[in-house]
Amino acid sequence: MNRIINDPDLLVEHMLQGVLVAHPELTQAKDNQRVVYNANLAQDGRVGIVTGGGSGHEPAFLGYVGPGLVDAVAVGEIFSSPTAKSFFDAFCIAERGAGIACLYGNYAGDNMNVKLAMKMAASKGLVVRTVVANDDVASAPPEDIAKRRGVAGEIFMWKIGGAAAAQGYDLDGVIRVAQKAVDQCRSIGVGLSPCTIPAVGKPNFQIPNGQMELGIGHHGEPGIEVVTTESAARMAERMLDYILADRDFTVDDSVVVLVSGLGATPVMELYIYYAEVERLLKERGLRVHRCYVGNYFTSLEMMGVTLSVLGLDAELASLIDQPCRSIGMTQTE
Amino acid sequence: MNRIINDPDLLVEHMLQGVLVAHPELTQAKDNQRVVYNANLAQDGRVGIVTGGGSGHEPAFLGYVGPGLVDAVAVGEIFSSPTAKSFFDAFCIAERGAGIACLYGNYAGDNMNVKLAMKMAASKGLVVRTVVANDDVASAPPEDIAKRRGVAGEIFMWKIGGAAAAQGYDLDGVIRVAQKAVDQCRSIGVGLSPCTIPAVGKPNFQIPNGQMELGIGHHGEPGIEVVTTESAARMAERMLDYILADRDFTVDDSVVVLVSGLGATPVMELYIYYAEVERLLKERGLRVHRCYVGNYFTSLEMMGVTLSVLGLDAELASLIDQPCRSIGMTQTE
Amino acid sequence: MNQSFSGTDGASIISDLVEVIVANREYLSEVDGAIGDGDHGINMAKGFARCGKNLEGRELSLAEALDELTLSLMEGIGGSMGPLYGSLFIGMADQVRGCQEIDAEIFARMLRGGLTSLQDISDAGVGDKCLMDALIPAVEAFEQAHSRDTEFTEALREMKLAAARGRDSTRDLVARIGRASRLGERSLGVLDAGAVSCCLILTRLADSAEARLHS
Amino acid sequence: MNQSFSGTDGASIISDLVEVIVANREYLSEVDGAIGDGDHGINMAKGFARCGKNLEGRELSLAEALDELTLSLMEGIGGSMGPLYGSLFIGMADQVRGCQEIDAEIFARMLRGGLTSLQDISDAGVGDKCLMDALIPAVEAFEQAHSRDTEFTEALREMKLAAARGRDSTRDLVARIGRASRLGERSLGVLDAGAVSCCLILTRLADSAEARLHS
Ligand SMILES: Nc1ncnc2c1ncn2[C@@H]1O[C@H](COP(=O)(O)OP(=O)(O)O)[C@@H](O)[C@H]1O
Ligand SMILES: Nc1ncnc2c1ncn2[C@@H]1O[C@H](COP(=O)(O)OP(=O)(O)O)[C@@H](O)[C@H]1O
Ligand SMILES: [Mg+2]
Ligand SMILES: [Mg+2]
Ligand SMILES: [Mg+2]
Ligand SMILES: [Mg+2]
Repeated sequence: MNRIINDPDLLVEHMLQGVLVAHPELTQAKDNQRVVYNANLAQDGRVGIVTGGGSGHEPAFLGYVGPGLVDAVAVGEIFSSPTAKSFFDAFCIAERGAGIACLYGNYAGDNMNVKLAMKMAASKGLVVRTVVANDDVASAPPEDIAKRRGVAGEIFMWKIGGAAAAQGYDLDGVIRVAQKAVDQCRSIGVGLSPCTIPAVGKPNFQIPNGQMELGIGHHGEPGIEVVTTESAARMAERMLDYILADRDFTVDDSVVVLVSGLGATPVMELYIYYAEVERLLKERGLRVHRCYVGNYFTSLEMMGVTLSVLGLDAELASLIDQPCRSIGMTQTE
Repeated sequence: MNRIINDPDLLVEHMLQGVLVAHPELTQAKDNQRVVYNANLAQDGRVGIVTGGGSGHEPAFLGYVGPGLVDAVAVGEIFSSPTAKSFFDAFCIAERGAGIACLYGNYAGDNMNVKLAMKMAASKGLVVRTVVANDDVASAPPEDIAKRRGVAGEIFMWKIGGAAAAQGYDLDGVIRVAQKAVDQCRSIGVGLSPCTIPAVGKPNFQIPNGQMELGIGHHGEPGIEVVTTESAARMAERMLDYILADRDFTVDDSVVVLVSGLGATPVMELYIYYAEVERLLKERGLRVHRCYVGNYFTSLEMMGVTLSVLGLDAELASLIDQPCRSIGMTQTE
Repeated sequence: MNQSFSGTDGASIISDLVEVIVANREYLSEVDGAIGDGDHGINMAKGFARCGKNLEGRELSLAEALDELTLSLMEGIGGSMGPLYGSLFIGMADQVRGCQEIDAEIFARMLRGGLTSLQDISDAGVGDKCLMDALIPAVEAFEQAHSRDTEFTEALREMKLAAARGRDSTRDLVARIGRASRLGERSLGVLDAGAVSCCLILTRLADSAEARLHS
Repeated sequence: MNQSFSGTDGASIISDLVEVIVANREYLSEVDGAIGDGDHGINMAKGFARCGKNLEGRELSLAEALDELTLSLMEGIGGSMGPLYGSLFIGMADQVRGCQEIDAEIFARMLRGGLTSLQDISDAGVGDKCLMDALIPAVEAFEQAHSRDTEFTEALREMKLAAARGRDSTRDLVARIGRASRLGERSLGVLDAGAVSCCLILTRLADSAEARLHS
């Protein structure tokens, strides 16, 4: 391991220092350094959007705080859920009289901490509702869909939910469209190399060189199969097959595609991969309304890529096109 | 090597396919696939901004084509200059009656190809002037400043030159400010792991694990020294020392800082590093007007970081703050 | 003959738990490193040390001290350990609120209360290769000993034995929960980190209680 | 006695150069791989193969065929090799424009013209461990032989010998230019890829010319 850090036990503290000096539009909660929020939140009666998750996935999660996206985020240790207190504090900060939509990913730790945070919130009279992203088709079969992990599709949930809140949707409305974004999204990842948590000092899983792990999770959770690394075209086809077998996207008006690198894959390769995805979607009669190609949701320095496809109706199309501004995603006009 | 590609000899072609379908705002020249330009170039008598360079540095170079930045880019093979013909074709496309500013980096191949392209341009009556970025302090001593390589500081040159052209500066003016951006910028990089050109299949230089190479170039050109990897704080200090020893930034109103990952370094670590840079600059009485932290100019999947500092006067400050939109950099308001 | 310990001495009992976890920081991480991500000691010590600081120089009832520990875990760790151990200790605290004296009857209710509260948020059970493999048999052993009218001291000893046996049983289990489940059969042959920390906690709790027993 | 070859047979002469470079694609990359980035064969073959396609079925003068090669290199390779070899061949072409017959005198001017044009864009010289180590001695050897009134055939043989000696000399040189200069002393002991390709080109050019000589 060879990394740019000071103290492996203080990675998150030091990262936050950098993020906060680099981005004056973000603030740390006064009494909880693990809560970061949009410094320019207007007290305007809109629904507050909160998320949270482990660190090491940057720009997720804190990179999606900003206008048209998330209002406040709870920040966890590397690959580890934020505390219940941090989720709770994020709720309090994001609350502007219209309730809180907590939009997060389906992991044991996050589920438990959000559950506890909601108990705290209830005792303070805060109205909090959740949408739990479970877009990773590789993480459980269709009959166990509620067990599936949330991966890069969470970004769609934030984008759609954030746009709805910005447009003045009420809490029911925000939850409805964020849930729709999750329901109409499917993702799958492939890993080509493991990653190393600096405090641990060595990878805690292995992918043999020349092999790829299909369906790997964002923390190295086991995938479906480990096979010899294939061409980008074959990889794209195999991954898209899983996604399209799991949900019929021909019922939608069009689709949004998100291709995210896992950290160490060159951007050049993400575009090589995207060219194949686009071709395959067209072959199957699906129209791409919009696409995102880049490092949107990473796993430290893992090599690999995730593919997410979101089916659109008129409402989601209009929301996905709204402007937003944040470290991870800026959309104009 | 374990990568997401189809054919190691056709990486650039396949990447361009992906870029072009993903970004309809970019177009490929009809008769030269290795020229990519802003599809919405108005015929408005502004100075045309052209750059070009080898591939593998994404989002550089083609990711900086867009309003407020570069108009047309010549695309080379991996780590290899574009052809003279591509530079020439980019000139022709970007020409809108006010001449061409070709803003590129100081590498033997690029120098030769631009020189030949300018001969072709002269024979067609095109007015082309150049600014050659040489911001890498590690690549030659001050007395040989003209031998220095261009690295991430090129982005400042494009941003400043592009903003000036958008504001209607004439060719003299654009060249003047772009040259000022180069003259007032210093950069240095550190490498923590080598990278592999897929067609070659193995790294063509080595950095021992646990060591870092200070002053390494964007293609693995030799640095100043190879030392045991230090803390982010010490790394930042060492790198900043080289930069500040080379030019007196206290004469400027303020500085802009760009911290770019080389490809595989997690964004988390770039922020950890930036926190140290910011602290050190403040300690030395320098004020940061604006900063950029991310993967702005990479070297395939190399681990490491480059630090660039630009000294601002009122003119440069106003130009750096102008809006722009591109794959690599979007700035609003 | 009916042994008990004072319910007002909470700070020092919980300080004992802090001590044992902080002292085993490296060991717990080492155990976690074999089939997990090697941070269990780091995570646990972080939360427990935080509690240790909060307890310093304070006189607290057992319920209050357990509340402090819960808060420290829930505010300090996050991940899964914060809510899991947090739920365990809050569930315990709820059973001893207002108790001046803790006898075996109350101690049994405290243990069961902790387990029930934990089961509110975790579906895991014996055989999953997790902290439940130490906790559940230990709670049951104490309850059974107590229902047989065994002395408090003896029931504590049986609880400790069951916790240690449960911990050791994880060596021959395939992980069905958490990170280690990635490894399938390869998770065989080593202890589960959570079971080790849980056994440390229960053992020290028993020793602390025993040292304070009076008739 | 005054040997010469026809200046109208350019396409077939340049096709010979294409053939030798394409045939040595792997070898050149292998040589570059030792101390460079292993792509010299790929780069060269790309440009030369492109020229081969453009020449197919065409009748061109030597000047026209050299122009085609230049264009293919400049449009097809980029990097440093495009402009360097491109400059070499355009410089050669300029010296044989309109020549119906190429005798040793014209051939010498052609070689020198190529070198001069190349030196317009490269400061490298003998000893830098690059293609100049083969090219410069070869050009000089031909000129000297010719100035001694040696026969064209014999002058070509001396040129080939000098090119090969120059190529071999790079084995004992430390690279001062290009990627290999990264390695310093470690660049010793292996040939320079550009010197190898340059020697291949000059040798084949000499053989092609010789095969066509008539008095
Ligand atoms: N749902 C669960 N219920 C009970 N114990 C669990 C559960 N999930 C994980 N564990 C326990 O957590 C331990 C690992 O804790 P730790 O290393 O701190 O967290 P992480 O796995 O997030 O790094 C495992 O050894 C296991 O005993
Ligand atoms: N300035 C120069 N002048 C002459 N020859 C050069 C120069 N720079 C590089 N070379 C030659 O180029 C060769 C490498 O070519 P190639 O591998 O195709 O390009 P790259 O180094 O960009 O990968 C070297 O072996 C050397 O002979
Ligand atoms: Mg762990
Ligand atoms: Mg962990
Ligand atoms: Mg090479
Ligand atoms: Mg090369």
